[in-house]
Amino acid sequence: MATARPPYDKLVFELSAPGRIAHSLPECDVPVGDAAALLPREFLRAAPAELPEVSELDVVRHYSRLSQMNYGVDTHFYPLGSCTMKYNPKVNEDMARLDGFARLHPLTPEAGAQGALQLMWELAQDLAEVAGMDHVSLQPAAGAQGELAGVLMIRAYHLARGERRTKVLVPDSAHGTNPASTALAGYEVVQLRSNEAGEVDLAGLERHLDADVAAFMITQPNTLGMFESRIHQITDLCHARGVQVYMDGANFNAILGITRPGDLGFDVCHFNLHKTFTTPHGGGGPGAGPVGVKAHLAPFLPVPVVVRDETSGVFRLDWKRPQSIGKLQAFWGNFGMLVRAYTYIRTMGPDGLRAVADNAILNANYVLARLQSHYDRSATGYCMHECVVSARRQKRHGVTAMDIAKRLLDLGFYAPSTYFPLIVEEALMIEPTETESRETLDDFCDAMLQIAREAEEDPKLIHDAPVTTPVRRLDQTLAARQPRLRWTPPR
Amino acid sequence: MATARPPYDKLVFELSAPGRIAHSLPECDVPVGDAAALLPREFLRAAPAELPEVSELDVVRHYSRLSQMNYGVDTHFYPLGSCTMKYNPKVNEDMARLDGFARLHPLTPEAGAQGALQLMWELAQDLAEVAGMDHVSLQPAAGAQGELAGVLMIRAYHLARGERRTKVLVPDSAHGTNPASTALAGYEVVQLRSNEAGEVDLAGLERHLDADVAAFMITQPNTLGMFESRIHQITDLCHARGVQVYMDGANFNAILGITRPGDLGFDVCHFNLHKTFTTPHGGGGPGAGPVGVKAHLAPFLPVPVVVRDETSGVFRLDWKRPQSIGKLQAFWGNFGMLVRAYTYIRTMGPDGLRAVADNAILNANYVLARLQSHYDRSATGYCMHECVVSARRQKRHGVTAMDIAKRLLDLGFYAPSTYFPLIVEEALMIEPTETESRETLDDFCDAMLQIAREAEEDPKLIHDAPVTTPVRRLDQTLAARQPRLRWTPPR
Amino acid sequence: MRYIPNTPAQQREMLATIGASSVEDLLGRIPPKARLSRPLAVAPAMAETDLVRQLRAMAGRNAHAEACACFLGGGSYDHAIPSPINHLISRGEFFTAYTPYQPEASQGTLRTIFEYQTMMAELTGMDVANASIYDGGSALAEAMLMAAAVTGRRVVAMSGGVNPLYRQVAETYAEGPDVRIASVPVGDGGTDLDALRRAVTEKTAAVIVQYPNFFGCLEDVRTAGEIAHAAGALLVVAADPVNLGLLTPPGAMGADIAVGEGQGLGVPLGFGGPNLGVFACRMELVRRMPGRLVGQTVDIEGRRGFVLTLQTREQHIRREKATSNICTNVALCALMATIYVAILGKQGLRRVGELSAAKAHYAADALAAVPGVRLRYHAPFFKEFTLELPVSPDRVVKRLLKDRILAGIPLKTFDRAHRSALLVAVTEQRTRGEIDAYAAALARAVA
Amino acid sequence: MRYIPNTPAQQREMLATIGASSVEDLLGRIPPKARLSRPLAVAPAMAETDLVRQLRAMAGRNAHAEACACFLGGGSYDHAIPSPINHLISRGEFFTAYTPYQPEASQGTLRTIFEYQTMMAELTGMDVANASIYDGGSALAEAMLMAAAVTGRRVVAMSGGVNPLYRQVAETYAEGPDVRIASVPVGDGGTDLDALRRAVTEKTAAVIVQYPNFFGCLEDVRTAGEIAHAAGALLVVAADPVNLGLLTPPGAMGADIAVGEGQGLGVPLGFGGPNLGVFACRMELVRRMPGRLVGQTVDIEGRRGFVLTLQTREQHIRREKATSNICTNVALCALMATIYVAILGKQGLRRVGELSAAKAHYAADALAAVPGVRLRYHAPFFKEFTLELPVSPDRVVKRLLKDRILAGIPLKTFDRAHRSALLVAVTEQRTRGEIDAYAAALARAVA
Ligand SMILES: Cc1ncc(COP(=O)(O)O)c(C=O)c1O
Ligand SMILES: Cc1ncc(COP(=O)(O)O)c(C=O)c1O
Repeated sequence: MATARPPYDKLVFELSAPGRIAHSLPECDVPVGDAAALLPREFLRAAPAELPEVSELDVVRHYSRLSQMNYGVDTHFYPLGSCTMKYNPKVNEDMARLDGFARLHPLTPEAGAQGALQLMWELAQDLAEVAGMDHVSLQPAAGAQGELAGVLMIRAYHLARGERRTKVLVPDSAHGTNPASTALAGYEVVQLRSNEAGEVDLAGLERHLDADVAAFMITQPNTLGMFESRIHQITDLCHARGVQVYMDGANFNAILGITRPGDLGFDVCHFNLHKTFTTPHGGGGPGAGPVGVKAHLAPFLPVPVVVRDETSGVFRLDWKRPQSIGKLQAFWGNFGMLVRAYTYIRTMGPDGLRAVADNAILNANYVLARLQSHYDRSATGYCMHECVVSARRQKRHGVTAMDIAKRLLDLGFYAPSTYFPLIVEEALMIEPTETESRETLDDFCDAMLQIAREAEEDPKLIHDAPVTTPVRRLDQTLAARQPRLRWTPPR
Repeated sequence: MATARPPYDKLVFELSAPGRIAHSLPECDVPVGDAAALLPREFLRAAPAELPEVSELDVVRHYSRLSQMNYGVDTHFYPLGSCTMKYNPKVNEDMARLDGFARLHPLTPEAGAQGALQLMWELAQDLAEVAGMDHVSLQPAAGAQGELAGVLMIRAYHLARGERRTKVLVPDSAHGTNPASTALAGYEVVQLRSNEAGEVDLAGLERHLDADVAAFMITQPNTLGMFESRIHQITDLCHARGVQVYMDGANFNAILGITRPGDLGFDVCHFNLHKTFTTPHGGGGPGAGPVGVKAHLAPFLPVPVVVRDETSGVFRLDWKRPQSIGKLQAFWGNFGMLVRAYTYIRTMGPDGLRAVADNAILNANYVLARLQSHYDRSATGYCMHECVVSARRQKRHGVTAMDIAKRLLDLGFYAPSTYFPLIVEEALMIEPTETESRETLDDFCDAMLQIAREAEEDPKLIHDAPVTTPVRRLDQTLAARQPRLRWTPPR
Repeated sequence: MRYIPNTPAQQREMLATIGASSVEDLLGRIPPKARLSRPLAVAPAMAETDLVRQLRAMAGRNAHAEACACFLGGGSYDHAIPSPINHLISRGEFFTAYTPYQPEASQGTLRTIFEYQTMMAELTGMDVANASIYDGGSALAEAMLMAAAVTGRRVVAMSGGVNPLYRQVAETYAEGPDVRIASVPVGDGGTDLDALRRAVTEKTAAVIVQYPNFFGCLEDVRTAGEIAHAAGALLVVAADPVNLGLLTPPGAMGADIAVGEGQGLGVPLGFGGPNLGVFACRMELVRRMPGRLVGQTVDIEGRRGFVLTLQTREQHIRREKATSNICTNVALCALMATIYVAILGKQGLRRVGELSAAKAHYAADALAAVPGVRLRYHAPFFKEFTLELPVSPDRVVKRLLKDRILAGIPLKTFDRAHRSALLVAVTEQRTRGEIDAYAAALARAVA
Repeated sequence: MRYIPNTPAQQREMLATIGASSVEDLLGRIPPKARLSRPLAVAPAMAETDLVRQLRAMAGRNAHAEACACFLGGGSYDHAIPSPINHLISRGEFFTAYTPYQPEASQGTLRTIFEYQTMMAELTGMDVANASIYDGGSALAEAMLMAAAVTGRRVVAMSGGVNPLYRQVAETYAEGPDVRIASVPVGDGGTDLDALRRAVTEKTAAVIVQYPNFFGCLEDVRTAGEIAHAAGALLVVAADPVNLGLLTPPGAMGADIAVGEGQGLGVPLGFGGPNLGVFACRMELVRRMPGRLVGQTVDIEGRRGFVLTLQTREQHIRREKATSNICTNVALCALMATIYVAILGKQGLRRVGELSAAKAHYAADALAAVPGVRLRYHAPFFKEFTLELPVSPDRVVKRLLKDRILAGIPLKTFDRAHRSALLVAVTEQRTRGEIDAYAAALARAVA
């Protein structure tokens, strides 16, 4: 049933021929000597960098061929849990490429950047409304940097109140960036064990909430895709102890227009525009991780803040914020991603955003309903936008979550997230997103059920997978033992 | 060695779900009744057209997947003879998409289209210079329409001189459009037998050149990729009998800057901008087939002609040409293609254009030199931009040109043209173009030689080919016997 | 040269393999006196940055539909183009492929053409549509010649409501086959059916009408068809497929051949080209059809696949006996249309028609309300209509261009009798604001 | 909703399968009082045509580098971007893929990152480069923290020649780990090396310099390195990789860690983001490196393949002990840079440096020739330089904006001591005409 294609195994360096060129540069139109005359010798490269020498067709064909070795949302269903691999609208791309946005220098005088500043100002307003927060900074480059910014604001807040708190509580179900960002912000990370339902253990939380705790950081819905139903008890409990509560907003797709972090009692939350707001993942980035805060944290927001002069309606960057945590990246944020998110929000409107959450939840529960006969659930009750199942049963036949992932590739689907969250054995974290059709979900579920059968009847088929990809299973150990991290010319 | 990929076998209609939408249209902002109120009932469709109902992701994923079922120049070496499948520069695409070109209405007042008219005027000048002709019309939509325009101008020329000539001579090696266009222009087509070298048989030509002959139409270099060396005798002979000589310019890539149809004595020639001048083939079109003529044919050029007022420098469309053959398409030509060709010519300059021909010829002769040990040549001596070899020897092992073409697909190359020209048995017409590297040519030649060996040792391998494509050999007879020319819903 | 990969060193090695000492050696067959002894006199090569700057400047001098409110039609319409189209057609596998002569390596193109043929058949209401003809004008001309071939007759009756630019193309194509085109006048917006009756004889190969016609008016196609068929002639209908999401299709009104300009289906205005010639007919006529056809078949493993079929109609097989000389067509424009129709779909295309009609009627009212301005015809119209102006339409057009309004097409260029007529088109893209601004500017211009 | 495929009918069927009667049922776990009882107060949905019109208008209000001659630098540069880059990165298989966690279905991304790592190692002259960090600022901050981790020390000596925006980022990142940043002043354009000697102690984790520095001047990196190494500190060098096609790479001047803003390598200005954080170091330090790394390996059939490797440094494995918290990086910008470097290649990138340097020096002469204007420093510079103006730089910048010239960056925003300083950058894209026009306009502005 599967058909084969001729393999391609080149690196651009291997297409190189001395003296071949793919570039076109203007002649020098100024009457000055060449670089050697202008710059002291010691600053000029002794030997040229060993870069490729190829033609423009070499480049176009090489990268076109390489791209064909990928699965992407544009070509395949991509149910990678926690990553919200939804459709990235093409019109967003057109807008981000308008000269007025793409060719605008960050240090253009504000008078010459009013359109860009207005877009940022409006987007921050919209995100604040969506989150029920008072202020939003668009500067963080991704979710993890949003976390860092949020925790640093919490830190600054406590210090401003003369409190030297040293610990942050993080559930054992949290994504790795949560503890990593918290530690980077100078806090001792205390891991909270989740209860058997995978939720916050209130008693455990209460036990850990001592005077040294600066913040509690949780994901809502949590990484099992379940809504933390006792969220108000949690936030009240924390606030009663002067502890700030941070919401990891990676799962925002589940709650758009349904509920808001601010209304749940959170003091801070970040967004992943590359998840909820359709900016492309681009093979790993760039993303954008705006962070929203309640009013009491506003003084600590990163600089600069985009503000609007009420009377003149003029937009500008406000740098005069003495209590700010400072800057997170050199400029104002991943503006190109902000344009895409803005375009998306304007396209959807209030009802559209709500429909996103409704359909994301519906799709996830549909997949769960169809799979639960053959895969163990990680929690009871309805899930939100994603579901986590366990390959525990398949494991008995020697088929792991990883094996199932590989087999899915052969059946024409990208794989769910595997082995996350850590608290679920052989976890398969499936996030269909609202942009996938029932037909696609059925095809995927049929494949998952087929694999469950194969696990019992023909596990070898699964262990051999993938066989339809440009390469088959790769030797991770070799890669780590003898790291080859760059190409070197064959000697 | 080859790897398989999951098949995709959908048509967009099969993704349809009633009520699903992929479009976004504005609300009606004018206060008028709906169409039913505005238009008489009989003009309103009784039943809606059965069109797909899909989402935007359905559309993007479907056409992305379908595209992956194609080979293109961007992904594969594409040595399709006579088609000049060279690299299509990306900057051409950017220029053709500028709002000022892509969003310009053809009936914009001339004052509002000066940039477009100037581009057309300059391009016509450049093409005239490249061809050594006095005037060029950019209107023909493709080569075949250029041929029609050219032959109609010849016809009008003779008629204007009171001559009713009825025949046009065309060599048996000619491309099918030559006789087809000539017949469409109302002429009897007389096929001239080529000599054993595949060239024009001068004696035969002389014999046929009677008073009824209006024109002689040949391809230079000819369809064997050979330069007709006695071209001056040919054109002189024709002119002596009052016969016009037409050059099919499909092979212009071979002579850029080396020689010019006008200097060879041709009265008319057409260009295929989608061959020589890098406009993309787009899966079959659109192209552009400008036609160039000597001064004596200028009165007959298609209307309108882009002219420039010498004093004011203003460009306009000249419609007042009483002897014109008229129009070939509704507007002025395939302007989008003209922008690309203009961009290309400005990119290359005189030396670049000459280098194109030199390298096209070098590449073709290199391939010929590497293949001639195993494949029979169709002519002796050096070829121009392409070479035609015969699979005669392989045929003895039951391996045809078509079989070889299919096997090449499995080895990662598109196929040469097969069975053209008709005068060569088991013809394989190979045009590498100047944009391919020696490395690519070597890979291709190695594959051709491997196939020659396989033909002797393992013909079945070749007869089974292709096995790496989304489908294998297709039943042409079934398609023609029981034509299924549209999708119909499964009953 | 970034488009020419081989380096001097490689060129030398290749020459050695060939056994030549220089490229010059390879040119021996070209007579010396034929050789060009100087470089071509074209502008010197420009760097990408400089060239882009120059072309942006040239493009910037044009009054395009992004910078102006475009009320121009006449065979090319400013319908909105959904964003995904350009992204998808630009994929190299579609963009840089040739005609699908090797079907196994061209299923992507073949499948999209098969989808296109289906969509065009649905929209026109005909049995079968081909893979495309150059444009609406040449499609009409090919239909005329096909009708002549089918009927063995040499005269066609063409309505004065047919786009005059299409008619000029038809006249060019009629020259060789010696087909005579008899004109049938237009009355109050529609073809004069009595005149048509008089014009149609047993020599008539086809009656050719456009619907809606050049002046925007809806024609009585059914009656025209009855007149044609009564005389054993074919009915050829030219129609803009964009409109056929809402309007009764030619196939339902007796058309034997339906053609049209498909540019509105997602193809950029592009100063008039490339466009999309739509060509469809009844199944009995398919073997006389011009152009390529894609058919469904199976591969040796029984899998569904697609191929070019019925090629014995075509020039590369039939040569001078081919049904047409067309080879390269406008496949990529057909792909744009395919994706456009897939995106707009069953509901959307109909809605485009409804919006265009509504806005056109609003505009007609607003413009005809300007003192001295009136609608030229009383016949019902669709998205385009003809105004009668009290002053020179050329002057009005020039004047409104200053206000960034492309007001319409003065018809006097096509026929002196239309000296004071202005043809105005309104698509779903035009806003009420733009229409009102147009009316106000027109009032100033004619005051 | 064109982005939400499931129809009401399908939703009902799906609910039936789930065993729920409505989506509302699925929300049972959400406390009622937490529910939002009203629609979100964001602007209503807009049709694609209306929205595009609005965004084009917003974009049109910006003074971008296509409409103005851009002499702005300060960490973001208007280098020419070859056309193929956007076409290739826009291919959906690259554009809409996630981090290559399933390597068999991600070889395209993995191979391009491996190529990127190789190119950055070559340009910086270091052993190994990672898959990218957010931007130049955060890359510098990560380098600072890495140096502290490697040396177990808590103080870094940072040159005043480091981009003040990068320094602000470093200060933010220094807060948690409690790293102290000691400032080293700049003398006549370059870091004051005596001051540096005094600043560096056995507590110093790293000496951090930028080359060319923020003011455009070339730094004596070698000496800075000797000073650092003598004290057992690391040398961290921030450098723009575009320049390293021509300039001696940090690796050849003693750098232990090289970082930089790679935006100039084919990444659009984009109002400052996304950018490209380049991060490279010596092999011995690789296990302390932040960010992702792609390594070469083989598959079970022995074929070459690529995977994410040494992941035990990363947050998803090491959590609070990870070398950095970075997860999502800027892979697509790294791809732009990879294609950019492939296109420019060995000769082209060097040439970009030569052209930029030549035009910058021509511009410096032309501008410094304006009465009252002078170069602020005597130290050699590369493609950027600092002017001393007789009038307020802010006023000059405002004034020249009217002539569509983006004149430069007034430095007083960063340091009041630079009240009269203007930072001017010149890339290969600027023409002599633009530079001369700038000089003339400046003369008028300061007259
Ligand atoms: C739950 C969760 N938190 C945080 C992150 C980190 O976000 P980013 O990758 O944008 O830094 C992710 C991303 O995968 C995530 O899934
Ligand atoms: C020799 C020759 N003549 C004429 C043509 C027809 O040109 P077009 O396809 O542009 O109509 C071709 C195209 O393949 C050709 O190869």
